[in-house]
Amino acid sequence: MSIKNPAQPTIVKIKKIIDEAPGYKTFVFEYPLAGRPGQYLMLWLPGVDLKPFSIAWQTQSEFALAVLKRGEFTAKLFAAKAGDRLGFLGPLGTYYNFKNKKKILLIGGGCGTPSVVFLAQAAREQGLEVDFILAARIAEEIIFERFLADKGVKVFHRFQNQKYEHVWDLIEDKIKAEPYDGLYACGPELLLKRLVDLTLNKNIFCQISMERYMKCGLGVCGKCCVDPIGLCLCQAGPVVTNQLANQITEFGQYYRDASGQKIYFDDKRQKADSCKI
Amino acid sequence: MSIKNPAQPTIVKIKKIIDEAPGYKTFVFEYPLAGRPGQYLMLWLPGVDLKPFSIAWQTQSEFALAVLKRGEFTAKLFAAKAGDRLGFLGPLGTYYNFKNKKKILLIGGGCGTPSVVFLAQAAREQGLEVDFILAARIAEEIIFERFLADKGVKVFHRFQNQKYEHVWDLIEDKIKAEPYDGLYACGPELLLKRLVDLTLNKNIFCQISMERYMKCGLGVCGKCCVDPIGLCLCQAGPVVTNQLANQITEFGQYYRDASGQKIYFDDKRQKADSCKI
Amino acid sequence: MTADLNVTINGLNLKNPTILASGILGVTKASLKNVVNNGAGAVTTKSISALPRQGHPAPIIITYEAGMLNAVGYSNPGAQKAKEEFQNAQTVGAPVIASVIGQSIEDFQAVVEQIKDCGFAAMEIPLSCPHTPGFGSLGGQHTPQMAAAITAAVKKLTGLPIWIKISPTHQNNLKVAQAAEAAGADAIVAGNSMGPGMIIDIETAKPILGFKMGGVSGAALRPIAVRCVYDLYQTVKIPIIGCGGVASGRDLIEMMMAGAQAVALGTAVFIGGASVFNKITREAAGWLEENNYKKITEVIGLAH
Amino acid sequence: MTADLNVTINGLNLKNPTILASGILGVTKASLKNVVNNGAGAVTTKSISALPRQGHPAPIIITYEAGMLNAVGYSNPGAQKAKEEFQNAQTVGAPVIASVIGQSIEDFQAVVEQIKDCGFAAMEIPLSCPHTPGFGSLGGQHTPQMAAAITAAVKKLTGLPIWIKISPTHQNNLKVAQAAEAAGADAIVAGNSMGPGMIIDIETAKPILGFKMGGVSGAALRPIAVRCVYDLYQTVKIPIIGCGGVASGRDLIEMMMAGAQAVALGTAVFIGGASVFNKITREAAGWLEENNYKKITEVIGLAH
Ligand SMILES: Cc1cc2nc3c(=O)[nH]c(=O)nc-3n(C[C@H](O)[C@H](O)[C@H](O)COP(=O)(O)OP(=O)(O)OC[C@H]3O[C@@H](n4cnc5c(N)ncnc54)[C@H](O)[C@@H]3O)c2cc1C
Ligand SMILES: Cc1cc2nc3c(=O)[nH]c(=O)nc-3n(C[C@H](O)[C@H](O)[C@H](O)COP(=O)(O)OP(=O)(O)OC[C@H]3O[C@@H](n4cnc5c(N)ncnc54)[C@H](O)[C@@H]3O)c2cc1C
Ligand SMILES: Cc1cc2nc3c(=O)[nH]c(=O)nc-3n(C[C@H](O)[C@H](O)[C@H](O)COP(=O)(O)O)c2cc1C
Ligand SMILES: Cc1cc2nc3c(=O)[nH]c(=O)nc-3n(C[C@H](O)[C@H](O)[C@H](O)COP(=O)(O)O)c2cc1C
Ligand code: FES
Ligand code: FES
Repeated sequence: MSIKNPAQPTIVKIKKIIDEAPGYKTFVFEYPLAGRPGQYLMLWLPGVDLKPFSIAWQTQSEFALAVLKRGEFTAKLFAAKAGDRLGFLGPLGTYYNFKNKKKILLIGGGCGTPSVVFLAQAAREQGLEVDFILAARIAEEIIFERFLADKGVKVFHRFQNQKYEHVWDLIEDKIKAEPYDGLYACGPELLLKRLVDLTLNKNIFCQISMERYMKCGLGVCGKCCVDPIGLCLCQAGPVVTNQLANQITEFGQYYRDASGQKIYFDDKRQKADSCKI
Repeated sequence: MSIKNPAQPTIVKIKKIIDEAPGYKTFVFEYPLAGRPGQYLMLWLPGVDLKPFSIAWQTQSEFALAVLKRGEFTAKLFAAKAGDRLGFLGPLGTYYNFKNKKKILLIGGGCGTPSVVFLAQAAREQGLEVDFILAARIAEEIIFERFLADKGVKVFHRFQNQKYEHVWDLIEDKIKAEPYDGLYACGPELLLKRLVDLTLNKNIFCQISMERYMKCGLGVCGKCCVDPIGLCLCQAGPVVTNQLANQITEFGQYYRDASGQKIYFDDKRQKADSCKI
Repeated sequence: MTADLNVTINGLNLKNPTILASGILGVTKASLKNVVNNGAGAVTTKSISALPRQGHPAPIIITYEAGMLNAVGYSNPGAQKAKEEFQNAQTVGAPVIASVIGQSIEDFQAVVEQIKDCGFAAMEIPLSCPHTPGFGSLGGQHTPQMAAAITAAVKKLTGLPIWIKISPTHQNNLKVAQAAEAAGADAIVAGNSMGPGMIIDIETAKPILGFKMGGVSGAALRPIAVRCVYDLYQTVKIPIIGCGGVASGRDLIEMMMAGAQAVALGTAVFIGGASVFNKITREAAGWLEENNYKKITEVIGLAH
Repeated sequence: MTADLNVTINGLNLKNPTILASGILGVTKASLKNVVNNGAGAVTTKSISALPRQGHPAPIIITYEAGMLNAVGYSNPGAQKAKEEFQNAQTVGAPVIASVIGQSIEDFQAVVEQIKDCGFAAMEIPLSCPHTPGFGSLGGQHTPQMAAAITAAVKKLTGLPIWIKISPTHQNNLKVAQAAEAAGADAIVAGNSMGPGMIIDIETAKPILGFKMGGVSGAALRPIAVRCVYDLYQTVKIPIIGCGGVASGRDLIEMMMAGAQAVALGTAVFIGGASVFNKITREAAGWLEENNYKKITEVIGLAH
């Protein structure tokens, strides 16, 4: 018999932990989540905190979160072992739309990678042709390459040859070379901003996952409200179209931290974007 | 648009007030109650109190309560006018069972009369043959005689001729004379007690409405709990079979008042039974 | 394997940690028996005052989507009749706790004197009723001074365990509990209903309850009662009986994890009938077994 | 005929009596505008402290069947950033009330000094947060003395109306309101969330909220807030703003019948989204028309 209050976090046991790269682990849980690519969970470390993580992949009976170690929460999460119990709220937020698409390009950078990895998995299951550009600062931080290749995804990154110094050049080349009918990306905001400008310009369908500081994930704390539309990205996002992104004047400019203060990408780019290529 | 909290009393307007006899009025409300004969309502005089009253009769769109003026509550109710708003909880409690009966005898006394009047109405609508003995101290207190006759009920009372000094003799005579397959009664408890003994003895199907002090009508205050079974008659009653009545040792002996003190019918019969013949 | 649900409080053995709260169905010995037959580990009488009380005008209760309000006003037949009613309370089949109320220390003592030999297992003293003038919160009894004085006064008269029932919301409730403990109280019951609250019928523009306002209980109260028990667990050493909005096995376990050794149920009994005791203990036992607990006592205070 | 929903408080005209309560969606001017576009009669900012605050660890909220618990911990960017954020607040389309918090009288004054020329319509001072150390109830501010001192200190600095937000459950709340009124407060907001409460996850045996406990709001609170407004109506002469669990037109009318001139909504906005303002005012208007009221102000205090 199970006794449960539906408004409480759902409690799951860690089934398995996979080392992906230095400071990068995948946590696998046994639970039929039925999330959609681009959606996220608020992960609860009992007695510690609650933080947003994208669904990295999912089967009928399991799901996984891929986590980059950054601060207190992720450090404590890294100390967890298989068998430990955690909680989550979700799946939350909007998701990528790839209906009727044939050939799509995905771009994942740093801790934004898992969000698009799940999309790659789902798109391949629907038979789409999927190219995937992995962005990272150093070759050791390239993750999910094998996972994606196994699913029949064509993977590209700038460490495959020495041709590109910046991932952006690789992206531009791919877009020029291939007839993609959809672009999907999650990663450093300034990269996303360039992508939005480019796809609007070229009139290519594009969705990005736009991450903001998310304290509650439920539309109540207002930390993730974006100017000037005043909507909460924890619910109206994280996945938005390039058009909607373009209406958000703070996009590429600033976001709000836990106190609600604006953090400018220019001023503090390192801090704001440290997890991203 | 109606804004309503289902746990609050239902609010209804008094449609009409009928004078039945000195100190006896019928209050008619426009509301599709769908109660069953024997059931009662807790009637709310806003800002005053809440008291139990049997449903006296009912149509598709109306229902009526017939009230004997006794104390503060009924006096204030008598001061109400057509158009005033009152509230009620219910229909509450158990009801008379007359399935498959053909010819039944009903006995109503004092403020117990309305409960069986509704039964008479319902039984006639199902085509049963219904005899009704009205009990009262004086001829002026005979009520609903016309109402019952109009429905094809045969009405008897001891003021029709001078044959009987006590209603009990009339009852015994009728039971001897007619092949009733069901007896139903509401009235003075000592009369009910005799009836229960008689029907158990003669093995006649019998249900009575056994009234106790009812403060809440919802099984919470315990004022209506009967010894030794410990059930609340506001829910397990008011209608009980002669068998169940017989298991209740306090039946015909005592009841509990608003404070929970036992009031013995012997000691204070007048007080306890003042509304009944 | 079936989990062991037995708990012991002040040396009293309860076959499971559920207790009928005071004020629901506890007017007669027969109805207490009925509740015990439905699985309660112990039962509490309706509160007993020195003299008979009619209580407040009705409605005395009203439910709403988050719980219920009550303003019964302590109707009861008084200590002398209660003594007759509850004679040989030890034959009910589970420990019977007498709830004792008064408007003065002498009142409390008079009631205890009357009923102390009825066979009760303990006496509960509510200092916290939010809606009866002269009693509890409205009688100035919910203060450390009064808690100490009343506790000491009744301890003098009986060797039975004395349980002090506090308010879950009053800011001074931990201090009241500490004062009671220091004066010899054997357990703290946390707690009474909160508020009071009011519900107005907008069609007639009248408060619905006869007393206009009444204590709030049920689901609305549960998190507040849990927090109160949690705080008490870090404040007093004597056992704590949780009370407030418990309606499922989950809720029972939660209250015990906060620190309760037993849990009283009021509103749930009203809503679900006496059979709720069996339902809740069955749910709790199932959960314990699934989670490999051998005894329910293992979960007490586990959330600290 | 359409009922007139306008209300006037301290000379401020609200097109209807609904107000966005502090702490829900009020972090940015853009989100306040969004709420006004959805029908709110006025809006309140998230509480503003002198210095930036990160707030409590998450979860900061949790819902349960009778309402919700929150322990946000007053996260906000501080008075200086707030001044930038809310510049020209008068352009939002409805009166904007600034919620001002502090740990000392100087704090309150510092915030008021910073933001007093932003175009706010009034300032609200919560003395009653039940879950943030140093502030409100946990900062010792919910006393008549502190209420008077804080009210007087901010009145000195601004001609804007000062609204004092009290606890609906603390036993001294009428005295706090009276003291604030005597010190010059222009309205009483009744009130904040209650408790605090706690919900424990039994699978992990941990309190769920990051701060372990948090204020209880929503349906659970409504009868208590209604009773508090009812009592205040007989206690103070200044306007009362009701707040607690209002989620329908019926609830709005009920709160006004208890004595509120306007009604703030928090939990309902969280549960139902910003469009709840339109829903509630539509329901209330329909009911008023059916019952032949011409103006919503006619129902104020009608339950007395
Ligand atoms: C929708 C969404 C999806 C995400 N998906 C992933 C993912 O799949 N894998 C992954 O590794 N990370 C993901 N993140 C980022 C992840 O939430 C943060 O890395 C994590 O919260 C850091 O917590 P910390 O205590 O370890 O670090 P801290 O020391 O607290 O913070 C380090 C940095 O992490 C970011 N951060 C911290 N808390 C939050 C928060 N509540 N919301 C957003 N950002 C925060 C801030 O930029 C901060 O500067 C996602 C974020 C969002 C909003
Ligand atoms: C199930 C049931 C059905 C009833 N149906 C009818 C009916 O159809 N018509 C009718 O006139 N009366 C009926 N009564 C009796 C009616 O409830 C009382 O007459 C009424 O409550 C008297 O209130 P009062 O304030 O006027 O008198 P009071 O001065 O308060 O009391 C006068 C007497 O009425 C009885 N009484 C008072 N309050 C209650 C109560 N809460 N519950 C039961 N008895 C009470 C007591 O015997 C008391 O001695 C019914 C009672 C019950 C229990
Ligand atoms: C109808 C009703 C009557 C009550 N009467 C009493 C009483 O007489 N004495 C007392 O100490 N508590 C009384 N209470 C309070 C309960 O014992 C209990 O403390 C409270 O309702 C909280 O528990 P619950 O949420 O499980 O109902 C009463 C509660 C209700 C609902
Ligand atoms: C998530 C959340 C955050 C809150 N933050 C504040 C706050 O910053 N300042 C404040 O005065 N009240 C705050 N409150 C209290 C509300 O303003 C309101 O008084 C309370 O929730 C009761 O109203 P409700 O039942 O309509 O939610 C908050 C409430 C919630 C639910
Ligand atoms: S994360 Fe709290 S409102 Fe979006
Ligand atoms: S009338 Fe209250 S329990 Fe029956």
